Amino acid sequence: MSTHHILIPKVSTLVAVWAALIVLTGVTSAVSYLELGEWNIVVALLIALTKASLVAWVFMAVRHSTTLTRLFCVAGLAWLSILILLTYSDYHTRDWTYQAKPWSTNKAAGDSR
Amino acid sequence: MDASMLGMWTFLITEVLFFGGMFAAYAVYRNMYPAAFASTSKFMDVILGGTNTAVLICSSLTMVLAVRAAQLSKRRDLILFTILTMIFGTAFLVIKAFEYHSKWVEHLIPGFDFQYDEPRYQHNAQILFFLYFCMTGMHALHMIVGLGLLTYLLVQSVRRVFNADYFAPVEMIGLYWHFVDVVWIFLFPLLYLIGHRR
Amino acid sequence: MATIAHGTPEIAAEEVNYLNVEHGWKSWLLTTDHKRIAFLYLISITAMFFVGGAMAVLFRINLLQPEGIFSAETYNRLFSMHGIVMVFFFLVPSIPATLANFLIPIMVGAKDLAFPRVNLLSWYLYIFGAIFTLYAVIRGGVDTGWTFYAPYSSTYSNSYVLSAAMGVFIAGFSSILTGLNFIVTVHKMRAPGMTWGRLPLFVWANYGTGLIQVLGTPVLAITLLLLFFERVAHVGIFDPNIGGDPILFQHLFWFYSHPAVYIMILPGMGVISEIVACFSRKRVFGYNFVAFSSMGIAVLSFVVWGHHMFVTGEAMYTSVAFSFLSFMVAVPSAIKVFNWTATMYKGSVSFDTPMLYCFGFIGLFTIGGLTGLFLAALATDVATHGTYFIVAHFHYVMVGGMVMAFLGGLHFWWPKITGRLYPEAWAKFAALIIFIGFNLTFFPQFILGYLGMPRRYHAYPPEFQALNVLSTAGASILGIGYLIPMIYFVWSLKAGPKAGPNPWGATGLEWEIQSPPTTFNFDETPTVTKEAYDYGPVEEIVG
Amino acid sequence: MPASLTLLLADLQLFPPAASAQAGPIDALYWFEVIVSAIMTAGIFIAVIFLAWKYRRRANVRATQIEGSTFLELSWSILPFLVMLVMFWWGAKLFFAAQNPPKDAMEVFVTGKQWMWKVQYPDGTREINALHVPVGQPVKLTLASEDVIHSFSVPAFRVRHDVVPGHYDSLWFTATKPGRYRLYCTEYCGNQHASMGGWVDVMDDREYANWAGGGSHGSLAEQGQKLFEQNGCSTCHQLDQQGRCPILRGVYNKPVQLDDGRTVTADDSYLRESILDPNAKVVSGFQPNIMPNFKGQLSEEQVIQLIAYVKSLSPATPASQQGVQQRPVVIAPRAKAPQ
Repeated sequence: MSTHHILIPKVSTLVAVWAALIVLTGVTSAVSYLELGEWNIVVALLIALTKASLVAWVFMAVRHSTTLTRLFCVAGLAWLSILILLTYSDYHTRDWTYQAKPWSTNKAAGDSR
Repeated sequence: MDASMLGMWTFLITEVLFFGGMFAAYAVYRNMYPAAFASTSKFMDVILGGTNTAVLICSSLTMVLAVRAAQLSKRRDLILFTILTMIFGTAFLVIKAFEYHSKWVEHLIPGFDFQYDEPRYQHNAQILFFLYFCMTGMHALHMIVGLGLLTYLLVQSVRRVFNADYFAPVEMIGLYWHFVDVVWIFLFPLLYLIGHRR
Repeated sequence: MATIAHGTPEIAAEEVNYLNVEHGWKSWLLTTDHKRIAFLYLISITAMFFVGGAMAVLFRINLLQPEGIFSAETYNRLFSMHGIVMVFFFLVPSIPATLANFLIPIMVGAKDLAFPRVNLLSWYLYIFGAIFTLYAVIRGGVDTGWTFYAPYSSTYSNSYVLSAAMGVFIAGFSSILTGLNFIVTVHKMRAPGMTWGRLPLFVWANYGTGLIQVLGTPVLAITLLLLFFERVAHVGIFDPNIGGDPILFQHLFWFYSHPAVYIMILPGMGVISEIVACFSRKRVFGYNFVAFSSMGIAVLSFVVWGHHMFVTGEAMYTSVAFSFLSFMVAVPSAIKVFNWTATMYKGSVSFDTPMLYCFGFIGLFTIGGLTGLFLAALATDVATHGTYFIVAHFHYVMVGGMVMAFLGGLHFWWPKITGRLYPEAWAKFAALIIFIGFNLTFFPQFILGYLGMPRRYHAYPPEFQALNVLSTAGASILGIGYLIPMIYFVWSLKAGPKAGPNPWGATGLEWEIQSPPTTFNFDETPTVTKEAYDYGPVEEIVG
Repeated sequence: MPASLTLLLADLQLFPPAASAQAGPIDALYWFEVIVSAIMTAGIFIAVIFLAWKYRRRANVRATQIEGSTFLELSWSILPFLVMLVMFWWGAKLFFAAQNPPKDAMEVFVTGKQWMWKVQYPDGTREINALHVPVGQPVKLTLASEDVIHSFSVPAFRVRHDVVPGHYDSLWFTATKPGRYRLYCTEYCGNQHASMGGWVDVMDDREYANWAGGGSHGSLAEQGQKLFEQNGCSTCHQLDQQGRCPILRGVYNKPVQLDDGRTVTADDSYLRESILDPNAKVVSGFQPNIMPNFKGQLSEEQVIQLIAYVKSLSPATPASQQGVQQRPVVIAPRAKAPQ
């Protein structure tokens, strides 16, 4: 049975991860009050990704698990990215084709999305 | 790792893509209507949302401690941490219910009673609120299912079913619970922290 | 292949097997035996196949006349329900839920699937979904096409969209559970010695299918749920009038529904690998390539969905990427076709019924696959999109491919499933009739398609009549072709001659146990010591 | 029966007429694909039949077990893929060309509505389920939908584009052969989907000049101007002095700075959105919520008229894109089809 291979986590590790998650929650809330433009979402997602990885790695015991489990985790993420990125690519590149050339090259036109 | 754990992981991948459909919709519409999406942040209570995030993280901690207790055959701890996890889970749902109630009061129920204070964003903000209710609603549904599973866990641990030789169900329910936590970890910044607040 | 103690003597008047071990409806409806559940599925999907087929016959009759025979409303509901029933309630569960459900545990040397009760739950979900959908049929049908495109389905259609969508939603979870069960079973339940490299290719194919079911179906589920809310409450998620984007629906829908065509065809490819090996008495040529091409298909199938949207206004660069990826996915399919053909080289080929279906599959799938290239290429897709060319293409793959493989597999394993043989002459006759009827039905549609006849038209310009009459004539032959096996299979259940454990002289764990198998398949867990398709020592190892 | 059979066969067609400049190149690719497919199909059929017969089961002859051949596997993976790459490149090249209408294309506006196609010409002529185009002149169709997704298809031209509600789509072609060709809706759009079709008439220049008599209600831009005044647009959008709303003169196809910092080009799609949902993208320096929503007030056809009027206020746009001008083809018909 599975008991033979189980590595029992230390309480101190678990509490440390919990503390890190709480701190990161505070950080992500605080950062959202800063004006970072496009970077707000990037930072928020990076923090969320870190938190999720912590939960998966320690709480869900991926760190002690088999390659197969890790493969499944990666597959889940990979397919989620396929879904979101390929869908998003359509919306993001639509303008590339159809945008008419502006008559005057004023400064604002340069960063048109 | 036994079959049931692999089954749980496979199920969680399915869940990732189930929520993934909504995340994809979110990505598309946020890209399409950035201003309207940002304008909704004044209706999102960061304090309540943040508190709920913390509550869920605490519940994850107690959950993983419950799994640990089962692995060590510590029945009392198992029961204690299971109850604590259920308390945190219930607290989350109660806070969520308060949030839903305030949305109701503020006429922010898409499709039924949606009156946005900025008419220019009436339609586009409705899409965000629809996604908000869909995502948090689905999440809450998963929480409720999780609470049901925890109740089963509690009954079984009172009956001394689990010990160091048999705790797979505790681990499986733990995985599920953590996954629900992970979903919320993404929902919190995406739904509550969109706009620049000052 | 394996060391199995055959305890039961052959002379026993009535062997105990999974069919006669218990009696009464309760023993069937509450069973957790994968073989009984497979049988329940077989009955259910056959029923759905004839429901969907009857609709096809009706609308083909309508198309005899350019102006149509039925009203537009009736026709639209017929083709929509035909699509929904056939895709979600026949093709998707067809091989996985019946043959694979029956065979995978036996092939890997297990007593049952990893989660027998989940398996039963999946059948109940299927039935529950089917009831919702059939409710929609009885109340008057759905007229959205099987694709449920918004905003027509969410706002404009006044048919029973909600009920049908709910039915598909529920049936989706049945499919997810089947896939999940297969994945875990293949990983965790293999008998000692059954390494990945010794798995029958049918198992590989269904493993790949399981991946697609698990990864793709939830997206369909959430899409239909969003559509459901859109239709009930008009929240704007897909409605362009209030800011939604109907193209998003198509993205989410095809993220599942393109891989779904591989849910339908991959298990069929697995069946063909088994049949071609058995009736050539030969190991499948290039086992590794065929196995990995299944996995390749499973992965690549998820990155090609945009080729359904080349003319919707999808971004040009995205379309180009999707076009390229669509050509990529053709490679593993081509590998399989070449390898099956090469398997016969220096073989000992016999022409039993399953092999006839196998020939039919290879030929028709080749045509179906190659016409897919026309649709992967951007310019010719624009010229053929939404016409009968598409209809012909996917029927060549789905009916010419999948249904041929399903029938081939059913004939191949029927002796194992029921312990009885079917009448060989009738079976060969039916296979021939189906092949002829199929080509007569669908080949004219390629021509109609490039001529520009749009699909889903209840009336059409008179110049298309000759080809449509031809197609309808073919459909009636095809319909008869499908009824013949139905009749002799039912007959053979009672009166067919006893088959014995291995009527074909095939290799594989399933042929080493009695027919029909006992409830737990094996008296003791087999130990596998030989490779798959061990029809003799390998004499030539090239490359 | 034989009589009806002859009738059936009299109409029998096997290949569609090729009546546009695009049709030839697309047919060439199509035939390339047909030939490749035919060769591959024939190869597989012959191989299957040959191998099955040659190695049919005989007494005392056993099969030779062969593991496989990496060389063969690789060659029959890579070689077909190379052929497919040719198809990919060829198809993409034609597709790119189909995305970029020539600058001097004549513009026609097509609105799909359950279950008809409404066609508007720059000179104000309107038709239903019929499209008249001159031979040899590139024509760009701007496609709009009032309700569900439709798809505009003319098989003889090998063109097709979905008409998705909520934004404009477009396609273009150059007709090369005078005649009548069918047009269809090829995206299922409800009950009478099958009757949502009509005819494209390709006419030579003289015929076309005769047909194009001009609209009785003035050009498209003039109709738009009328709407502009009737709906009170002119009270805020003044022509020469800044009112509460932006000046529309010269704005067409120019970049516009929005109040959220983004920049968009004031093309047809932006103008349409700004008429129907003016608060979606407000020009920087102007207040939102001043202009009323015209969604539901104006039909897609009227929106097209208004856009034609706005375009006519920007004289720098290429002649063919202006609504006020005469039908350009009458003035300068092309001698030869491009491409």
